[in-house]
Amino acid sequence: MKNLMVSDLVTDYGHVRALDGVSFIANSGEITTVIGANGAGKSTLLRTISGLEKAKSGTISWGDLLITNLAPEEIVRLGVAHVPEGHAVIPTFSVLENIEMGALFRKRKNSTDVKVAISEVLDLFPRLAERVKQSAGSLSGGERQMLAISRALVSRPELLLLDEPSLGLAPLVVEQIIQSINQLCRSTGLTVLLVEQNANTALAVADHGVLLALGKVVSDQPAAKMRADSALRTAYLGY
Amino acid sequence: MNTFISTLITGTANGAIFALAALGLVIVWRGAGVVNFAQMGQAMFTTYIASNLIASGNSYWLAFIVALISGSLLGMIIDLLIMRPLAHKKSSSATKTLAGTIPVIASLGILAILQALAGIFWAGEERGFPTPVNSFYFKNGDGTLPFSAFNLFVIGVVLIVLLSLTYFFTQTGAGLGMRAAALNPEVARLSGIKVSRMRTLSWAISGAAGSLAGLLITPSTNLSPNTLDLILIIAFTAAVVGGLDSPLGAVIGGLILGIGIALVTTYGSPENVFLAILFVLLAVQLIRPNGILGGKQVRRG
Amino acid sequence: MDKYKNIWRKNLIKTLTLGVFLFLLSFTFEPYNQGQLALVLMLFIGVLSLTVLTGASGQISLGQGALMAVGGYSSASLITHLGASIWIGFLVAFFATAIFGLILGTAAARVSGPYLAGTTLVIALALPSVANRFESVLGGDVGLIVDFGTPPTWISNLIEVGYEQWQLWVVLPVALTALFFISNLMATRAGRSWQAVRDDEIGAAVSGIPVARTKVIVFVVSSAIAGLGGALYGLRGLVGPSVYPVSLSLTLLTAAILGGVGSISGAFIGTLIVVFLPDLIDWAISGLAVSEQLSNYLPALLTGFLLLATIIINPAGVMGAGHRKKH
Amino acid sequence: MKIRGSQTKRWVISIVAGAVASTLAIAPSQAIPVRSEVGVSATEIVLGMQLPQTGPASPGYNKIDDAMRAYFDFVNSKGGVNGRKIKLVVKDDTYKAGLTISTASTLINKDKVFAMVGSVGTQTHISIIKDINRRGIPDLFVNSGYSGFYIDPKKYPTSFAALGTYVVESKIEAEYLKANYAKELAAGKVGVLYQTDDFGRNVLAGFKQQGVTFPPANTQKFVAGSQALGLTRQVQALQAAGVTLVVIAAVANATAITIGTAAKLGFAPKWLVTSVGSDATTFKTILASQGTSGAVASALLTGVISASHAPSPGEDTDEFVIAFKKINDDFNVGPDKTWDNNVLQGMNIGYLTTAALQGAGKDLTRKGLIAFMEGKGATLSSAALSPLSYSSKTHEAYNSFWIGAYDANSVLKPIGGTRVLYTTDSAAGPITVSTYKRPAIAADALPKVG
Repeated sequence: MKNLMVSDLVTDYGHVRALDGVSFIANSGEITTVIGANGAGKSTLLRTISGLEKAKSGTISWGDLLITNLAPEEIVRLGVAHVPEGHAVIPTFSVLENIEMGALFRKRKNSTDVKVAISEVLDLFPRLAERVKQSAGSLSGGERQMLAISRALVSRPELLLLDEPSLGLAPLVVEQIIQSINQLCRSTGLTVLLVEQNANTALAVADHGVLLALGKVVSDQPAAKMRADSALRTAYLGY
Repeated sequence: MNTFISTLITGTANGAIFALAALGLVIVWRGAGVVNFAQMGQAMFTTYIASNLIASGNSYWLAFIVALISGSLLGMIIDLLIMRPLAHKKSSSATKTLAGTIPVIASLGILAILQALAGIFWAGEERGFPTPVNSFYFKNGDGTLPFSAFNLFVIGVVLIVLLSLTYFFTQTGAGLGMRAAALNPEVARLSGIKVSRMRTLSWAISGAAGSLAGLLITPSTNLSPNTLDLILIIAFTAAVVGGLDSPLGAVIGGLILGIGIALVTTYGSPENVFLAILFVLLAVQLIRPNGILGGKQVRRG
Repeated sequence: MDKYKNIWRKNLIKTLTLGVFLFLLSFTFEPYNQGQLALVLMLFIGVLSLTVLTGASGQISLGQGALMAVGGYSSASLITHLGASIWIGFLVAFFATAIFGLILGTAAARVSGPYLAGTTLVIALALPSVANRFESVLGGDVGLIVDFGTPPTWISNLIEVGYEQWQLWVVLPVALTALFFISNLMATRAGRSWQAVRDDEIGAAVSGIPVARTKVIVFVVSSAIAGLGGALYGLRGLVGPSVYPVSLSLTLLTAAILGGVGSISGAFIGTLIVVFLPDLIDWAISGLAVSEQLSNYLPALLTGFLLLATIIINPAGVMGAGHRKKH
Repeated sequence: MKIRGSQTKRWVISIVAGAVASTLAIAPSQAIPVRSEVGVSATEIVLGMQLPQTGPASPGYNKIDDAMRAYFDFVNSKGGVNGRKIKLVVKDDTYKAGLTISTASTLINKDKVFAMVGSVGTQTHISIIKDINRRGIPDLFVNSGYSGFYIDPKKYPTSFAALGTYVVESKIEAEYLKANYAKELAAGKVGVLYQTDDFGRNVLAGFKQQGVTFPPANTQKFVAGSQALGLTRQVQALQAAGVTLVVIAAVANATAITIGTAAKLGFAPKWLVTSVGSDATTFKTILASQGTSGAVASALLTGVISASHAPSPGEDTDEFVIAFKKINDDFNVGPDKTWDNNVLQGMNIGYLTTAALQGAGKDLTRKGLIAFMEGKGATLSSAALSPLSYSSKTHEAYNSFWIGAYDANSVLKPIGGTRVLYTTDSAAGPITVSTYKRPAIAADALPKVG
């Protein structure tokens, strides 16, 4: 049972304090969603966990490992995969190359498992399977998001950090992606930390919710409870 | 012999070497986002090493291999000592606007240092440099054919280098990783690719390619600390003509430059060569800013 | 508007103070240092042209020496063939190079970063070969012999003026004018909008600044200043291809980088460094048993190391140290 | 307000820095006491020289200063000239005129040289010759064959040549072609490869003066400094034009590239190489390190026609060559002192300079030196086989050349066995056979004047 535990995390983004003492736990095998208004520090939180930003103080532990301020390429080797905001794929690469990229670091030792992992994600997202040779630049927004998630999944993560997968996508596509994640989590025991601005969608699938405002945790409770808390929603999410 | 044909062949033979130098530039640009103005300085330096080995009685091929190895080592040293610290510094300092050009300035500094060191170590004297195969043109009865075994060797080497690079970049994991690291370092790092290591690798490969160009061009230019300056300018133009991010484009650009220079020399005037280079460079950038084979969005700057 | 007037006045006072200071200082100098100071001021104008370009557009040029050549040739051919006075030569150099910069800038506005660096390097290499094409006017590779001439009689009757001193006296007002012009430009609305384009092209476009035109204007101003510097530089004795080689462009760049990119006072300090470095090296190694080979290459070696050190330790240069504290 | 304050502060810093830097630069030069003549004391004569010691134009030439210094050190070891030791201050101008102006200023104003001597380079010297002359500083033995410096002493009263001019040499070479290759000339079988600068153009002018012109198809050129791009096309064009004799007016490395390329192309015309480009050592060094065996390189050079005003450095029996070689061995401390044309030339300038300083007398002044050069300079002897033509009408040096061909040992030998010296001027003057006989070198290898 590996939990993600964040304690008193402080991160500066440029001259701005983006995270100001954030603490929470994401339980193993659950979907934890981090919600909050624009600029609340959600993305910075994920970027700090995956090593893209340096934490000023505080700790991040993953299971019994302390991963604070490790390099991203080390953290991904420990089973933490990050899908950054904005359908992060390499447009000039083919779909297959984008997926393979995520498993490069395992290829030498586990080349058979890499093949299995690739066919698994192609099963998960059949629309990508039809387009493996196409360049990623020619995909639709939703397909790119699937591709970005696939890239992360072939690294066989135990913790998936998902940053705004719904950004700029049609509601139908969002639903489809979120459901795939949900299914994956329930069937394989993958731990998911999902950052979303669209709180309703996120809380609908999540087990647990963490609400950020101006870099601080203002609420940390089961998702169902948070969904029901209309006062909280009015105060921090504006609806 | 038909003047036009012999012009084309001479141009192709030179163009193949320009192509190698341009390839070196393209690899570092793709791999590390740096236009390396020191490249031919590095090549000059390693060719001096080879020249000294040959002068002290070693075989050409030993010198050849040592030069290629020292070329890649020199590339790695430059990355580890200078370019990597610069890349780490980029985001933090107040010189955001110069971000694309700071490595250029650094490479000019490196060029100055390498040329000065070569002068200090090996005096400023000019030497020749041997070819591994006969550079006398093939005999054809009383006359000669317009090419030599060395010309064929050069063209063959360039083809082999191009093919192996294409294979490396498209078919191997390290090649994929290098391309990813260049195109989107953040996604690459999140994918577990050690981006800094990939950059160092591209410096090493480019250093070897540059060294190879130096070994092949110096038989016709001779060797002194400055003789390869012109080659850099031609290689840069060739790389831009081909699209700075395309190895195949670099080769085509090199051939265009080689043949173009030969044509201008034969049918125009040698005095117009530099103006012609400038004209081609400006024309390509205005008409096809990403070069003949360049991708659309890779242009950074 | 009032604010700008204030800046103008301050810049005028500063420029005049510097001018009077250098003028008075020149009397305490031996001819050698008068000549060196004149050289500093000429190159300073060239470095200023780079400062404008870099400070206002974030671009570097490796071909500023070629623009100086345009200025040098246009003034020298006028002086040689039409017997014009050097002052007319300066004016013509300024405008001729501005026009040249307009053509070049129109092409270069689409080019940036390392592309611009490489392109300008090719320009620096190719341009001198034009002199060979128009030998009758531009003197071929021999060039055009011009100089600062002698002071007019109303001055030489008053006071004995050495050659170097006269050189300095001609250069000083021109350099100060260029300095005054540039420091105002950078402070006024035009300069600010340039910097806006530099920092954020899209943002600048959104706020109504014509980005492409602004880039061309920056190039024109930078070229005109370089041309002025080139005209002065040529008067040291010769306007010819080997007076404006690629290495001149690199020297200007080195000075601009060492002093601090985009900083006017940094440009001055950087120029002082590149001009006096050989003297300093001579002084430092005199008395040491340094082999000829080493001493020959020492200036180039040291310049390379200084450039690298500046770039690595503090990319903003000598004056940039002050810059950073402001943040 | 704060920003402005800090700007002002930076202004002050830069002004102060400027003052400090300048003072620093003055400090060493203030120590020099005032003398009757600049650069001359009871014990020392300071001479200045500039040349490309580094950079693309430096190979070969960068040995001249070391040879000169070696000769001066030899003279100093024998007590100097009139009790004064000769000190040579050398500045590297990398063959860039912008730098030449600065280094000249350093030599004149800081090192306070008495005279300039042996400066190398046409383009670079043009940039300073007016200034040097205006100051009345003797500008002796300039290493350039550009006649514009010397033919009008009113224009440049202090500048004197060290070489025969390009025009004189090429006139004599043209005459040789007319006498020996008339058939080829008439059939349009003579071609030329020249570099597009004053040197190449002056050579063409000299040939034209004697009525030798080249058909356009036989005329090939290259931009000086761009030989790194190869000269294959030019050589192929000459080959295609079917020429049987090629005149090369190019610097030594380009000449080596040309002849080497022709060999590879199977093109073997007769070569006539102007003296600037015909240094056997440079030629062989370049070709040998190209992997061409020494024997092949010698074979390529064998039969190449050239002209000289001096003995070939390979003439082991020449008394000047013997003496200079020994001095070179004993005194040259330069990085590369391999005996060749450049070293011979440097030694010869050292010898001539010593002679001129002797001739100008104990009471050494700039005016006196120039007066001596104009009045008695033509009586000086040197290693050269040609007389000197210094006078108040011209400041050209050697006016006579002999034509030779390289033998199998890379020594330039007179064609036909007997050395015939031809004399002419840089204008339209006729070419005559000279009867000059070079005076012998003194046993102590020092010049004897007066």
